[in-house]
Amino acid sequence: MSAMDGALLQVRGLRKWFGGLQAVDGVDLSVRPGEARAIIGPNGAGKTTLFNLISGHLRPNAGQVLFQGRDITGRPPHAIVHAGIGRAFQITSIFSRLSVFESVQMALLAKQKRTMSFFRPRARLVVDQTTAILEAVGLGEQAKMPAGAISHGDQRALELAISLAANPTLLMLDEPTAGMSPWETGRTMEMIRRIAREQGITLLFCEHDMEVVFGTADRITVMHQGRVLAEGTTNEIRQNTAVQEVYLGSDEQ
Amino acid sequence: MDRTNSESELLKLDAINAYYGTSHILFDLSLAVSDGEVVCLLGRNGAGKTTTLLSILGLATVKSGRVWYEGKDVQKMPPYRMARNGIGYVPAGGRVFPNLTVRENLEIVRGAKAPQRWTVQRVFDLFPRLGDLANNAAGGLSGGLRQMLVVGRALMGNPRLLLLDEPTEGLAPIVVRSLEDLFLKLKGTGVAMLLCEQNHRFALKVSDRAYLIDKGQIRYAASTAQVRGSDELHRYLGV
Amino acid sequence: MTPETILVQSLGGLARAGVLFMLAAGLTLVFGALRVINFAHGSLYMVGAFVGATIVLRTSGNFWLALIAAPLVVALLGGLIEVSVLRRIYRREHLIQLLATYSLVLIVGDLVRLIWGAQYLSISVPNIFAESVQVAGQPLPLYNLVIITFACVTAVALWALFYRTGLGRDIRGAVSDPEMLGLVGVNVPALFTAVFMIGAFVAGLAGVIIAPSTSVGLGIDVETVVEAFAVTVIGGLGSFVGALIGAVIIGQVEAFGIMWVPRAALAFVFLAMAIVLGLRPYGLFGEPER
Amino acid sequence: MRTALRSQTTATPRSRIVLSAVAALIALALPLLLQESELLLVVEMLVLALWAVSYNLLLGYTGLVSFGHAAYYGVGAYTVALLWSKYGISPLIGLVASAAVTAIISFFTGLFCLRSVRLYFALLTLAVSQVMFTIVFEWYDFTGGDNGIHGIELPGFLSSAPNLYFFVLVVSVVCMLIIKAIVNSPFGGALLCIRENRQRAAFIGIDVKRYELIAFIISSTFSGIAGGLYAFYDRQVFAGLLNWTKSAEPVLVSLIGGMYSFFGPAVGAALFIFLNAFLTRYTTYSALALGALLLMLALVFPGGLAELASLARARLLRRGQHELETDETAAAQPTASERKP
Amino acid sequence: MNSEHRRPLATIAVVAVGILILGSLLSACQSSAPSSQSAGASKQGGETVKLGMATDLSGSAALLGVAGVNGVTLAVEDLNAAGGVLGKKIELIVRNTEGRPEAGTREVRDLIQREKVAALMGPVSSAVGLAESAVAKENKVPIFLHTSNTERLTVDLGHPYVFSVVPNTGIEGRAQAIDMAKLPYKTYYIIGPDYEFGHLQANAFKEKMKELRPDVQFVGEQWPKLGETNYQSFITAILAAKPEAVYSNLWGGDLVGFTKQAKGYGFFEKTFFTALYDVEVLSTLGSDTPNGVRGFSRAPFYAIDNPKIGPWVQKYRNRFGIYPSDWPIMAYDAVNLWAAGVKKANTFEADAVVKALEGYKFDSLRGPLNIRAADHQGDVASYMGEVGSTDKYPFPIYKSVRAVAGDKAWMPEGDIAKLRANPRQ
Repeated sequence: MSAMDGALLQVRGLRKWFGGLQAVDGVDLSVRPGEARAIIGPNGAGKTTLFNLISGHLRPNAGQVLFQGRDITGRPPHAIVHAGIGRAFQITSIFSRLSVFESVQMALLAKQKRTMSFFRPRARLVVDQTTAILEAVGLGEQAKMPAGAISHGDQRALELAISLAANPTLLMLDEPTAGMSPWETGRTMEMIRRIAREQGITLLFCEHDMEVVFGTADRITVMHQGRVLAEGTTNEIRQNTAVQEVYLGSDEQ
Repeated sequence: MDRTNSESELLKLDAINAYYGTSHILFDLSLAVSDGEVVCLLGRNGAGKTTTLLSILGLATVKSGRVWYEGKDVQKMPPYRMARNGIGYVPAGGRVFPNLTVRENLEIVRGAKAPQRWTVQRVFDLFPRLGDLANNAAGGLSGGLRQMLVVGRALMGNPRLLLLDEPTEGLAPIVVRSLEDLFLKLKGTGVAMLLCEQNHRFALKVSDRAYLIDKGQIRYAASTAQVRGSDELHRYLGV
Repeated sequence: MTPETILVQSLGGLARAGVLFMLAAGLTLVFGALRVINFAHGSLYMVGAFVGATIVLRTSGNFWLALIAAPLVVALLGGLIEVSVLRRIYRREHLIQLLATYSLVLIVGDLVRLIWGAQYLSISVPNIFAESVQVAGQPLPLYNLVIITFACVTAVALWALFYRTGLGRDIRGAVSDPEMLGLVGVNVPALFTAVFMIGAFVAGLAGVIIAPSTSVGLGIDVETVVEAFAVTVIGGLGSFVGALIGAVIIGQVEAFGIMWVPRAALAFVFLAMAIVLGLRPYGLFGEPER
Repeated sequence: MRTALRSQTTATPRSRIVLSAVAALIALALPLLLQESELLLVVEMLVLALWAVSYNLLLGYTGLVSFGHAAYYGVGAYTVALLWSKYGISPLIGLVASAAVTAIISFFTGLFCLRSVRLYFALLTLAVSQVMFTIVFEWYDFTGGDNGIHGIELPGFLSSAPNLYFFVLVVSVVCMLIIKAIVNSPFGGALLCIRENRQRAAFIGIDVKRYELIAFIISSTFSGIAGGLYAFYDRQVFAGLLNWTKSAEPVLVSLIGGMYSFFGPAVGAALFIFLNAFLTRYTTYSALALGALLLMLALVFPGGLAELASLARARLLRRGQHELETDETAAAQPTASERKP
Repeated sequence: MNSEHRRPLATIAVVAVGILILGSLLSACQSSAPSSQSAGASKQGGETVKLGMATDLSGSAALLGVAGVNGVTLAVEDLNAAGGVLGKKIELIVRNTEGRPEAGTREVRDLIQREKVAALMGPVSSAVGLAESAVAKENKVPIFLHTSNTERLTVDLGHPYVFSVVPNTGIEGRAQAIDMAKLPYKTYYIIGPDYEFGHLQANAFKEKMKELRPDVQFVGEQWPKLGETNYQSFITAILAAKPEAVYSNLWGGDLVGFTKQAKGYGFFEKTFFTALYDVEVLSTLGSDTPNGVRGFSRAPFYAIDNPKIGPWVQKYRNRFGIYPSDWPIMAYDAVNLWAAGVKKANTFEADAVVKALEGYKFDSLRGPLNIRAADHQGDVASYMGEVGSTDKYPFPIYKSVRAVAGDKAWMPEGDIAKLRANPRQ
C-alpha cells in the first residue's frame, strides 16, 4: 500500500472499548511528515488511549494504524519502536535506578539491536552518541546521576532523550510539560522544537497547557468523548465555537 | 508559629510547595477560606487543583509552607482525624466504594459531631434517586449518581468545610444544574466550601470568591463578579 | 469403584476442605484488605492447636473452653504481630513482607518448641462427637461431619460479618479503597489490626477444631500453610468465594488422587496450582494485582 | 559535587586492585590457615555464593522473583550424581552436563512460568519446582528417593580438601565473573531496564518476555552449576535439595546481602552459612535467632547488608571530607545519602 | 542502584568476606593449634576424651533426638561416675542438625576435626545418618547408630567405622514378617511414611512374608508424606480395597493422627492392623488406643527380659521424670558399646576399637548382643504384642509380648557382600 496523500501516520476508524466504555470511538487521523501535531481535549477525551493504540501498548478493537504506508496495527511495542515510532511518557516511566547516561545508552543499544550481546562491557559502547543526545537535551552535566534523583524537569528531558535515542521518524509525546515549572516548560518546548527541526522528526503530542499547544503545533486535533471534534490550524481551532464550548462549558442561558 | 489567623479563616494555605513523587507541583501557593464561605479554585487540567486538595488532606508531600484548619496546623494529622474534625472531601471522578451499596457508602462515614446531624434519610431526601437505589452496589451507578453519592457521603460527615474536586466533570447539563441548586442550598446551611473546577460558569454561580490557578501558582484572586468575564478567565481556562 | 466409595472418599475430602477453607479464608482476608501475604498464618494455626490441646489436657477434657479461649489467645497474638511487625511493612514490596512473615514462622515455631518442647500432644474427640455415623452402609467418623459443619458455620459467620455488620462494611471498604476510607473518618490502622485479629482468630479456631482428629506437633504450621496457600492462590488471592471453591477443589483432588495415583500425593496440590494458574493467571476468582 | 565524583572515580580502582590482591592472597593462603572442616565451610560458602549470585541475576537484576530455584540447583546436583552412579561418568563431565541439563529444563519451565507476571509468576515457579521435587523424591529406582545418592567418588586430585577448595574456588569465581560480565553487558543493561520498568523497556525496543526467558535460563544454568558443585562438596545428593525450603535460601541470602548489589548475595551467603554453622553450636533455638535477625533486617534494613555498608560508607566519607573542609565538598554531602534508592 | 554506587559495594563485599574468613580463622586458632589431617581419635591428650553427637533436635524428629540425647547423657554420666573410660572422663558435645543432611556433614566434620572427638553417636533421620556416616568413614572415626536405621547404613554403604545397635529396616521388617506369618490373613495392604525408612522396612517385610507365605497377596500401598496430618483419604482408600490386614510402619505423631482418624471409620474392626506403637505413641494416644491392635517397637522397656533394665528405668525416671521410650535405651547401649570396645582395645585409637568390637559379645540393657563382623550390626531383637491397658503403667502396653531375635531376621552375610558391590540407590 502506498503512502496515501503523503501521510506519515494514518489512523483509520480506530476503536477501543473497555467493558461498556467507548474510550476511542472511530478516530481518523492523518499526520504529514515534518509537522507538529497537537492532540487536545478535556480529560477522558481518549487522547491517552489513542496514543496507547498507536504505540502498541493496547490492541484496537477495530480500525487500522498505518505508518509510512505499512500496517502496524496491533504490533507489539518493541516492533513499533523498531518501525520508527518513538514515544516519551509522563513522569513515571523512566528507569529510576539507572544513571541518566545508562538510560539513554540502553535506548540506543536497544534500537540498534545490540542488546543480545552478553560479554562486551556496555560501559564503552555508544558513548559518543549517548553524550551527544544528552548534550542536546541539556543533561550533559547530570550523566552520572541516577535517573530517579534528578529534578522533575530534568526527568522529562531524559524521557525525551530516551525517545530520541530510538532515532524516531515520528515522536509521540505524552504531555511533555506536565508538572513543570513555567520556566522549565518554555525551555523544554523550545528544545523539542529545535531538535525536531534539526533532525526532521515529526511530532505528535498531547498537552493541556494551551500556551505550549498554540506555540508549538502546526495543526491541532481536538478530541471529545472518544471522537475527533475538530481539526485545523491553530487559528481555526481558536475560532471554533464547538471547541470553546467543550473547554469553557456550554452556556445554557 | 503565628496564630494570628482571624477567627473567620477556617482554612488557610500559607505559601506551600507541594510535590508528587519528585515533581514539584505547587509553587508558594496561598489561599484561604472563611467560615461559611464558598470559594472556587479555577484552572485547567493539570494546573494543580487536585494537588492543592491533596496537600490539605496530607496526601501530597508538602516540603514547605503550612496548612491551617480551625487555627491548627494539620500537616501531621491522620486523615481520619481530619474527617472527624469536619473536613469533608468530594474526590474527582465519583470515587465511591464500588463494592458497597449506596446505603453502605453513606453509613460508612464517621464524621464530626454536630448539632444538626446528617442522616442517610436526609441524604436520600436530598437525592431521591439515590434513595431508590439504596441497596444497589455503588459501582453500578451512572456518573451523575456517583457524583451525588460522593457529595452525600461527604455530607454524612457533618462537615464544616467541604473540599470538592471537579464535581461537575462528565455530568450532563441538567445534572449540573441540580448540583447548582444543591450547593446554593448547602451554602445556606453555613458549610464552607473549596470548589475546584474547570467549569467556571457553574463554579462562579455558587461561589463568593474565586482563585485562578495555572501551573501550580495562583494567578488571580477576586470576587466572582470581578472574575466573570475577565481576561484572565479566558487566558487560564479557555483555548 | 462403587458409588459408596466415591461418596465416602469425597466426604473425607470435604472434611479436609473444611479445615483448609478456614485457613485460606484468613489468608485471603488479610491479603484482600492489608495486601500482605501472611506466611505466618500457619504459625497462628499451630499456636491455636497447641493452646487448645493444652487447655483440654489441663482441664481434663473441656473442649468447649478450648474452642473459645484458644482462638482468643491466637487473636491477641495476631494483634501483637500486626501492631509490632506488619504495620511497618504495608508500603513495602511483597518480597520484604514475605521475608518478615517468614521470619515470624521461624520465631513462632521455635517459641512453641521452647514452651511445649518437642512432644506432640493428642486430645480425644469430645464424647458427644466420638460416635460413628452410617453413610451408605459404611461407618464414618461423626467428627468429620462436625468439621464440615464447623467450616460451613465459619463461612456463614464470616459472610454475615462482611455483609451484615458495620465492621464488615468497613473491611469491604478497605479492600476497594483504603485511602478513601481514611478520608471518610474511619481509623484505618485500627481496622487493619482488627482484620488481622479476625484472620488469626479463625486460624486459631481451625487449630482447635483439628486437634482432636490428629496429633498436635511441631511442623503442622508449614505443612498446612503451604496447602492453604495453594487453596488461596487457586481461588484467587483476596477472593472469599475463591477460598471456598479452592478448598473444595484441593480437598477432592487429594482425596481421589490418593486413590488413583498414590505415589504423586506430594504433588497434587502443586499440580493443581500449576494447572489453574496456567489456565487462569490470577486464579479462579482473582483479579490482576493493583 | 564534581570533586566528589572525581575523587571516587580515581580512588576506587586503585583501592579495588589492592583489595582484589588482598582477597586473592587470602584465598590462596586459606588452606594453610584453616583446618579442613573450616576450609570445607568456606567451600560451602562458595557454593551458596555462586547459587545466590546466579539467582540474583533474576531477582535483583531482572526483577523476577522465583520461589522455585532449588529445582535447578537440585537438578544440577543430581545430574552429577546420577551420571556418576548410573553410568560411571566422571563428576567433572557431570558438572558440564549439569549446566546443559538445567538450561534445557529451565527453557521449558521458564516458558511456562513466564506466562504469569509478578506474584503469580513466583507462585508458578514454586508449583513447578514442587512437582519436580516430587518426581525426584518418589522415583526411588532412579534417584534413590529422599535419601538420594551417596558416596560420589571424585577424581583423585580432588580428594584432598585444599584441592577441592581450589577447584570450587576457581569454578565459582569464574562463574561469578561470567555473570558479572553479563550484568555489565548490553544484555545486562536490558535486564536492568526490564527490572526498572517493563513497559518502558518494551517502548525502547526490548522484547521483554524473550529477555526474561533468557535471563531465567542463564540464572537457572548457573544455579545448576552451583548444584553440581554441591555434589562435589558433599559427595551426596538428596531430594531435599529441590524442596521449597531450599528455594528459600537464595532468596534469604540475596535479601540479607542486598539484592541491588552484585556481590551482596555472595556476602549474604557467607554470612548465612557462618550463622547456620555457629548458631547451631551455641543454641538449639537457632531458628529463633535467625528469625529475629531476618525480622530486624526486614523492618530496619530492607536493602540488606549493602544498604548498611553504603550508609557506613556515607558516614565515613562525610568524616573524611570534614577534614578537607572545603565548602564545595561539604555542599555535596547530602547527595551521597539521598542517592540511596 | 547506579554503577557509581555498585563499585564501592564490591569493595565492601571483598572486605566483608575477608572479615568473615578472618573471624572463622580466629575461632580456629582459639580451639587448638593447627594439626595434620585425619587427626582423629588417635591423638588424645589431657584428662578427658570427647564424644560427639550431631542429631536432630528440631524439625519433625526432634522428640526422638531429645530422647536419644537423654540416653547418651545418662550413659556418659554413669561411665564418668565409675571413673571414666581408661581413666579419662568423657566430655559429651551435642550439636543440632535440624534434620538436614548437609548440617549433619558439617557438624560431624567439625566435631571430628576441631573438637577431635574419639567417637560419634548417630542422629535420628537416616538421611542425616548417611551423611554423617560418610564423614566418619572419610575421617576414620567410629560412629554408633542407635536410632537411624536404614539398612543401607550398615549394608550397602557400610564401612569399618559404622556400628548399629538398632534393629535396622531389614531386621525390623523381616522380624514382623516372621511373627505375622502365623496369622491367617491372605491379603495385605501397606501404608507407611513416604521416605526411605518407610519404603525399605516395608520392602523387607514384603519379601520375607512372600518367602514364608507364598499365598499372601499385597493388594495396595499408600505413602503419606512424613508429618501428614490428614489421613482421611488414605483410610478410605485402604478400606475400599478391603484388605484382611494392614501392615504399617507409620510412627510417632503420624501414627497418632492416623489411629485417631481411622477409629471413626470402624477401621480396626474391619481389618487387622499393625504399626510402630511404641511407649511414646501409646502414652500420647491413651484412651484413644484401639484395644488389641498389634504393635511393634525396638525396645519397649517393660517387655525386655533382662535384669539390668529394671533398675535402669528407675534411674532414668529419677533423672528425667518420665518413662523411657525406645530411643534412650538404644542410645545408652550405643555409648556403652563404644566404651566396651575402648576398654577391650585398651586405647581410644579408632582402628583398634573397631577391631575389638568385631564379633564382640556385648552386655547391653537389652541383654547380650553379638556384634557381627560382616556389617557391625548388633543382633538386636524386635518386640511385638497386642496392645492393652494395664494398671502398672499410665499408658497401654503390649500383652503377650513376643521378641524375634536379631540373628533370625538379619541379612545373610552373603547378601551383604553382594549389596556392597552393587548398592541399592
